[in-house]
Amino acid sequence: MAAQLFFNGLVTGLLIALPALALTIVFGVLKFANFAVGSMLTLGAYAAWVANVQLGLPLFGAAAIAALTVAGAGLLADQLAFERLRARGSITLLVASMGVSLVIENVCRFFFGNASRGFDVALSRPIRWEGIRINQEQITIAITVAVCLVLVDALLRFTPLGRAMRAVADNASLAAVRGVERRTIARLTWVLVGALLGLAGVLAGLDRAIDPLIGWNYQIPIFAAAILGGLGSPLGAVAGALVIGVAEEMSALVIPTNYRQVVSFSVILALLLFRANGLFGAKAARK
Amino acid sequence: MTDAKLVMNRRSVVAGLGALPVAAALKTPALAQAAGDVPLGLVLPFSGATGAYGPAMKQAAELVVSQVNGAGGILGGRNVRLFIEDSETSATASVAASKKLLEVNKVELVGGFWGSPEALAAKPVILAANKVQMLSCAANAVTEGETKGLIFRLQAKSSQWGPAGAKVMQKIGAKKVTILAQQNPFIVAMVEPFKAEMKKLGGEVMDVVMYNPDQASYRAEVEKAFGPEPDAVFVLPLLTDMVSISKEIFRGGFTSKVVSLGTGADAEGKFLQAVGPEVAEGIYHLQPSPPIDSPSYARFVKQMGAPEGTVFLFAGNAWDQICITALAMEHAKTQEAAVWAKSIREVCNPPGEEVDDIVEALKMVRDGKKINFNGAGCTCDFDEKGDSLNRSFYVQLIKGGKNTPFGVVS
Amino acid sequence: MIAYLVTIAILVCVAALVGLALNLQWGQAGLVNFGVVGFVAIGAYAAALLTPQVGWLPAMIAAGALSAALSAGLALLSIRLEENYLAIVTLGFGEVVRLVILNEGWLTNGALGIPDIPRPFASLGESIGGDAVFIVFALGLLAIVFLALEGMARSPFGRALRAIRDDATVTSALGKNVFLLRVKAFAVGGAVMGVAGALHAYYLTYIDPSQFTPIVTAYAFMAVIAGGRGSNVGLLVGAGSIMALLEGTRFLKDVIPVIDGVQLSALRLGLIGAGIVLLLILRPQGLVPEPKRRAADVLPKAGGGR
Amino acid sequence: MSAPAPIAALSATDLRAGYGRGDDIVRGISLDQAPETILAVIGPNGSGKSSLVKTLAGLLDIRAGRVAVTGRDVTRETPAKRVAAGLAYVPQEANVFPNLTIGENLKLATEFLRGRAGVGPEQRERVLGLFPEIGARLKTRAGDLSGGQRQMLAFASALLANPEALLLDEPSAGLSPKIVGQTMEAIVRVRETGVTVLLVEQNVAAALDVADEAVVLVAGQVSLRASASDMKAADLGALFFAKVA
Amino acid sequence: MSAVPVPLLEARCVAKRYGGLAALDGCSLSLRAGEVTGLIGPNGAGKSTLLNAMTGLVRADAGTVLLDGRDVTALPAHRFAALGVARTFQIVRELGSLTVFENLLLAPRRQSGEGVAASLFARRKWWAQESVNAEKAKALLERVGLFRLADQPSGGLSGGQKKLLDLARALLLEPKLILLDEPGAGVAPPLKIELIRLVRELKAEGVSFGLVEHDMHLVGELCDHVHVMAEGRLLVSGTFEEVARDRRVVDAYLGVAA
Repeated sequence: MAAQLFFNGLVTGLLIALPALALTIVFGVLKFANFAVGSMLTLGAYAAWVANVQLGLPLFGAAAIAALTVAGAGLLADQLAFERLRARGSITLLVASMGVSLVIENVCRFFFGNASRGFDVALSRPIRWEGIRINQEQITIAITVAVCLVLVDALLRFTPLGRAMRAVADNASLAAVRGVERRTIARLTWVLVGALLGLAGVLAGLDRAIDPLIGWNYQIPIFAAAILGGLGSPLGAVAGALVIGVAEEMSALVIPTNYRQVVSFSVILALLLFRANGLFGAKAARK
Repeated sequence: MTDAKLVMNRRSVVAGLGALPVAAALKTPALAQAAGDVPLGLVLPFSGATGAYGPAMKQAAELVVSQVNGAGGILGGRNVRLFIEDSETSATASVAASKKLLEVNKVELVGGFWGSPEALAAKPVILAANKVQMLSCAANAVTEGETKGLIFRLQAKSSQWGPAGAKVMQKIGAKKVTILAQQNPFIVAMVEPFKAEMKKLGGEVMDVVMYNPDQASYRAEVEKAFGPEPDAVFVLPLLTDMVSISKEIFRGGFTSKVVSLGTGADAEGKFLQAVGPEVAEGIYHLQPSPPIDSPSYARFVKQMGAPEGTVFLFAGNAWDQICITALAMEHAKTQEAAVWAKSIREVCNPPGEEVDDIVEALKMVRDGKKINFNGAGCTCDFDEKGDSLNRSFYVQLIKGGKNTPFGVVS
Repeated sequence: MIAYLVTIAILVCVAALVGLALNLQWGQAGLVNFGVVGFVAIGAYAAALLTPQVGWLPAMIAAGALSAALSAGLALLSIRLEENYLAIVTLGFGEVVRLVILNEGWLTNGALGIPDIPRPFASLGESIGGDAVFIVFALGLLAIVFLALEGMARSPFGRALRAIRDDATVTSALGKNVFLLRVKAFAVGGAVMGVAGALHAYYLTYIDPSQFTPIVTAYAFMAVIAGGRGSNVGLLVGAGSIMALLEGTRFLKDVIPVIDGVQLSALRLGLIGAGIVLLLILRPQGLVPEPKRRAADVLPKAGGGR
Repeated sequence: MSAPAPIAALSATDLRAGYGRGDDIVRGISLDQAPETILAVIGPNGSGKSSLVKTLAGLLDIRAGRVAVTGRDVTRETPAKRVAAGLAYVPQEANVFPNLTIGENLKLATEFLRGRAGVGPEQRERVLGLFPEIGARLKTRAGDLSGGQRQMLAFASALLANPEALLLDEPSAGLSPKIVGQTMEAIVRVRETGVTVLLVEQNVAAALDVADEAVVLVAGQVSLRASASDMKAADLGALFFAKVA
Repeated sequence: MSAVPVPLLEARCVAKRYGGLAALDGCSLSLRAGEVTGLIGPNGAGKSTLLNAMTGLVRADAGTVLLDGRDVTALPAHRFAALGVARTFQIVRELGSLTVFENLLLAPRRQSGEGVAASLFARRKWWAQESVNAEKAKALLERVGLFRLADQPSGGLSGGQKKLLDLARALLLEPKLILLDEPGAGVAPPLKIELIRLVRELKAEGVSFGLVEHDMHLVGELCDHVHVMAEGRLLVSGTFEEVARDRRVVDAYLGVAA
C-alpha cells in the first residue's frame, strides 16, 4: 500500500508540476504570484473538452487547442489587465490576478454550466508491476509532463526566448538595454505559461472530472509546490511538485484522509517559517 | 400583524437604506408582476458544488406550470407564476433568495431546496412569513423542531437512505464492506444508520473513509477504501466527485463491488454521460423510488425530453412540489399558505381516487372528489412532520452503458 | 419589499464589517489577507457554540477575542513574509479553518452545521417582527465597529499603520515597532472579522462549513478596492455597492428570460472579478479618499480638537 | 568619414529628465561628441552623471530635449530600440545577468537586435578578441565571475551590438585599482575599434588618462568642457573640495 | 585613566559583506558628543552601509556598535529612536500618502495613541499629546519653511523640501544625535544655506550630528571633524582642512590611491 501510495503521489506530483512551473515562471519574469493559475487550468480543460467531445478531435489535437486557447487567454489577460498595472507593484497584480481568476472561472461556468464532464477517451484497466498498479492515464500524464518539462527546460536554456525570459527575470532594465523588449517578453511568457496551463488542464481533466472548480482545487498544492521549489526556480517547482504530490498521497497512511488537504498548507507554513527560501532560493521575507 | 411589522420596519430602516442603490434597482421587477397571478417560488442550485442539479428541476417545474396554466390555471382561472432563484449552493445566498421571493414576489410557496444547509438556513425565514417550505433535501434536521405544519419533504430522509443501502449490500451478498463518503450533511447522516442496519443484517463495516468535497484527487481515499479488498464499498458521493472516484476505481482495477447513491452514480443520466459505459459498468446505485412503472412517470420522462428509463430524482420532486401546491390551493380555494398547507394531506394521502395527471387531478378537486395524488418523484404521502411516507428505494445496476433495474428495497 | 431590503441591509452590515476589517489590515496597514473567510468562520462558530451557554454578548466578545487571538498567532508566524507569500499562507489558513470545522464534528457538528442559533433579543424580535429588531442590532453593531475603526484610523495608531504601508524602514527608523504594529493590525482586523462572523451566525441562525468559501474573501477585497484603500467611509459605500450589484442582478433574469440560472450566477461572479480588475486600473484610489488629519484640526489655537 | 561637418556620433540637446514626479535631475544638458572619441563625464556625486547616461540609454523619462545617435533621433525610442539604433549602454554594477552563463550573456546581447547591421559572427570574433578571458569560459555562470571579469563581460555584451556609441556608467566602481587599470585599457581598445565612448567616471584620474575630452557636471548641468589634458592640469581637488557650491 | 570622553556613537571593526563584495571591511570610527562629524569618501566606500549598521537597519557580520558605551549592535532599528538616535535617508523616503503635517506628527516617541486600546479609550490623553506635538511640529515646520504646505500630501514635495521634511521629522524624535545621509544631494543652493543654518542652530542647542555627504561645501561649513572612508575602511580622520590637504584623500577620490 505504501509503495502504491508513493507511486500515486508521483503521479499527483506530475499533475501539479506543470501549473507549478507556470506559476514560478510568471513569478520569475513578471514578479507576482498569479492567483489565476487554477482558473487558467480550468479553461484549458474545457477548451480540450470542446475540441474532443464536441468537435470530435482526438485528445492530442484537443490538447493543442487547449494550449492555444489558454495561451490566448493569457495574452488577453496581460493586454487588458496586467500590462496596465505593471508599474503598480506586485500586490496590485496579485489582487488583479484574483479578479482575473474569477472572470475566467465564470466564463467557463457561463458556457458549460456546472455539470461534470469527461473526455471521450476509453479508460483502461491498470498494468500490474511489482504489485503496483499503473494505468494508462498515469503513463500518458507522466510522458506528457516529462516531455513538457524537457521542452520547457530546453526552451529556457537554449532558445533566444528562454534566455530573454531568464534575463528579464534576472534584471529587467539591463535586459531592456540589451535590446530585449520587456513588453514582448511579458506577452511571450503568458503564451508559454498559458500553453503549460492548457496542457495541465487536459491532464487534470483526464485524471478526474472537469468542472468549473477543477483548477481551484489544485490551487494550494500548486502554490505549495512552487514555494517549496523557491518561487522563480523552474527546476525547483518540478521538484517541489513531486514532493508535495508524494506528501499528500502518503499522508493517508498517518492522518485521516479528510485532513489530506492540510498537508500542502503545512508544508508551505513550515517551509516559510524555518527556511524562508524554499528548496532553491528566492527570498520570502520582507525587506 | 403583517402591517405592524412593516410599519416598524419602515420606521427603523428606511433611513439606513436611503442611500442603497438597491432600492432603485428593485422598482421594475415589482411592476412586472401581473395582477391576479398566483406566485410560487423555488430556490434551486445553479452554481457552486451542487449547481449541476438545478437546471432539470427548473425545467420540470416550468413544465407543470405551463400545463396548469394551459388548462385554465387555478382558483378560478388565475395563472400560476413561477419565480426561481439561485441558491448558489450557499446558505447565505438562499436566505437572501428566499427573502426576495417572499417579500418582492410575494410567493406562497418557497420550494426547491436541493441542499440541506440551504433549507436549514431558509427555514426560519419562511416560517416567520408563514409560508410553505417544500424540500428536496435529506438532512433529518429540517423537519425536526418547529415546523408550524408548513414544511413538506418530498425526498427520503438521510436516516432512511442508510438502512436501504445496507439492504442492498445484503442483496448482493456483501458481508465485509467499507464506506467511502463525502463530508456533507446529506451523506454524513446516513453513515450511522447504515452501520447499524449492517450489523443487524450480520455484516461488518470495516472502515469509514471520509473525504472533503472539492479535492484535487481522490486517489488516496480510493486506495484506502478499496485496498483491503472488501466485498463491497458503499460509495457516498455527489456527482462531481463520483465521476473522479469511479474513474479511479476503474483504473485502479479494484474488484470490490460498488454500491452508490443515485445522487452521484446516476444524477439523471449525467454520470453515465460523464464517464462512459465502461467505467460505470457494475456500479449499483439506489435512490428513493419514483413511481417508475406508472404511465405518468413515463409521460414525465418523455416531457422532460429524456431517454426512456431515465430515473429522475430531483426533477420529479420539483414537479411534485408545484403539483401539490396547485392541488392544495384548489382544494382550499385560497392562496393563503397557512390554509392550503392543511389541504396537502387531503389531496395527497390516501384514501381517495388515485390520480397522477395534474390537469386531471385539478379537475377532480374542482369537482369535489377526494383524490390521492401520486407524483413523478414519489407517491406524495406525508406524515405529521411533513416527511414523505412509503419511501421505497429503487436499486439499479449499470450494465452495458445503461441503468438496469435491480430491485426495490424498503 | 421592505423586509427584503432589510435582509439585504443586514447582509450589507455583515459584508461591511468584514470589509472594514480587511480595510484595516490591507487598506491601511498594507497587509494582504486572503484568509478573511477563515476568521469570519471562527467567529461564527464561536458565537454559535457559546451563545446557548453564556448568552449572546459574552459569546460575541469571545468570538471576536478568539478570532483576534488566532489572527495574531498567524501574524506572529507569518507577518514577516513578503506579500506574495503572506497571501498564500493566509489563503491556506482559511482553507484549513474550513477543513477543521468540516471534520471536527464533535465540536462543530461537521457538515451538518449548527441549526437554531439563538438570536440576540429574540423575544423582543418575536413581539415586533424578527428582522426589525435585528437590523437595529446589526446597524448598531456596524456603527460601533465603524466608529471604533474610524477612531483608530484617525489616531496615532492608524497613522503609524499608514506610515508602515508607505515605507516600513523609515517608520522603524522613526522608532515605531513595525512588527508589533503589524501584528496588532492583524489582530484587530481578526477581531472584527470574528464579530462579523457572529452577526452572520445570528442572522442566519444556522451555519455550516459551506457558507465559508473563499468567495467571501473576494467580496471583501472588492469592497475595499471599490471603496478606496484606507477609507472606512469608502468601504461602506463599497460594501453597499457590491451587495447592490449581487442582489440587483437577481432581478436581471426576471427581466431577461434568456439567461438561465447558472449563467446568471456566472455572470454575477464574473462581474465581481472584472470589477476588481477594472477598479484597480481605472480608479486605484477608490471612490472615497483616505482621511487626512489637517494641521488645523489638531492645533489648539486653530479652534481645538474635533 | 565624410570630411566637412562630421555628424556627431552622439548628441544631446537641452536634455531634461527626472524620476517619477520628482524634480529634474538632468537640467538642460547639451552635448555633441565627435565619432571615435572618448568623452569623460566627471563631477561630484549627485551631480547627475548617472542620470545623464540613464537618460541617454532610455531608462529615465525625457521631459524635454532630444537625443540622437549618428544623426538619428531616438528621443522617443524604448531602450531596446536605442540599442538597435547603435547606442549601447553598460550600467553601473548590475551589468550582467548573474544566472546566465557567459555564453548566454553574449548571445542575448545580439539576438533581439532586429535590423542591426554587423552583429554577426565576425563582430563576435572581434569582440572576443578584445576580451580573450571571456571567450575562454563561455560555460561559467556570470554570477560566479569576479568584479573585473564581470566588467569585461558587460563591455563585451554591449559591444556585440556593434554600437556607434557606447555609454559606460562608472566602470571602475567597486573594482580594485589594478583592475581599474585593465578596465581603462579595455576602453581604449574599444575606441580603437571605431566606437565612440561616453565614460561617466568617479575615478577622475583614470578617466582623464584615457579620455580625449571631458565635461564636468554640476547640479545636472555642464559647468566645464575641455580637452582631457587641459582638465588634468586644472586643480581637480578643487572640483571635489570646492567650498563654493 | 584616559581623559578622552566616551564617544557618543562608535563603530568597532564593523564588517559587512553583500554576496562576495565587502561593503565594510573592519571599519572603526566614532562620533563625539556635541560635534558635527562628517563621513566622506568616494562612492562605494561603505558610508551608507556603515550608517545603516550604526542605526540597526543592517545587521553587521562582525564588529560592535556602541552608543554611549553601551553595545547596541543587535538592537532592532526602532529601538534607536528611543535611545536618542535619529536618522534621515539618502533618497528621501517620505511617507507619501501622509500629509506633511502627518509625517511630523508620526514621529514623536511614546505616543500613547499608538496602542490599540489607548487609541480608542484614552482619547483625551493622546489628544493632549497630539496637541503638544502639533505645536512642536508647527514650530518646526515654520522653522524649515514648510508650514504653508502642512496639509499637502508629502509625496508632492520637491526633492529639497523632502530633505527638510525628513530632517524636521527626525527632530521631533528629540534626539541627541542625528545621522544625516547626504542631506545636500539634490537640494537647491538656497535650501542648502537653510540647511546649514538649521544644523548650526541645532548644534548650539546641544544636538550632535553625523553627516554622510558629498557636497564638500556643506561638509566644510558644518563639520568639526571628518572621517574619510575608502574601500570599507577608515582612511583618514581630522578637521576638514586637514583632510582636504591630505594627499591620500585626494588620491582616494581621484582614483590614484593605494
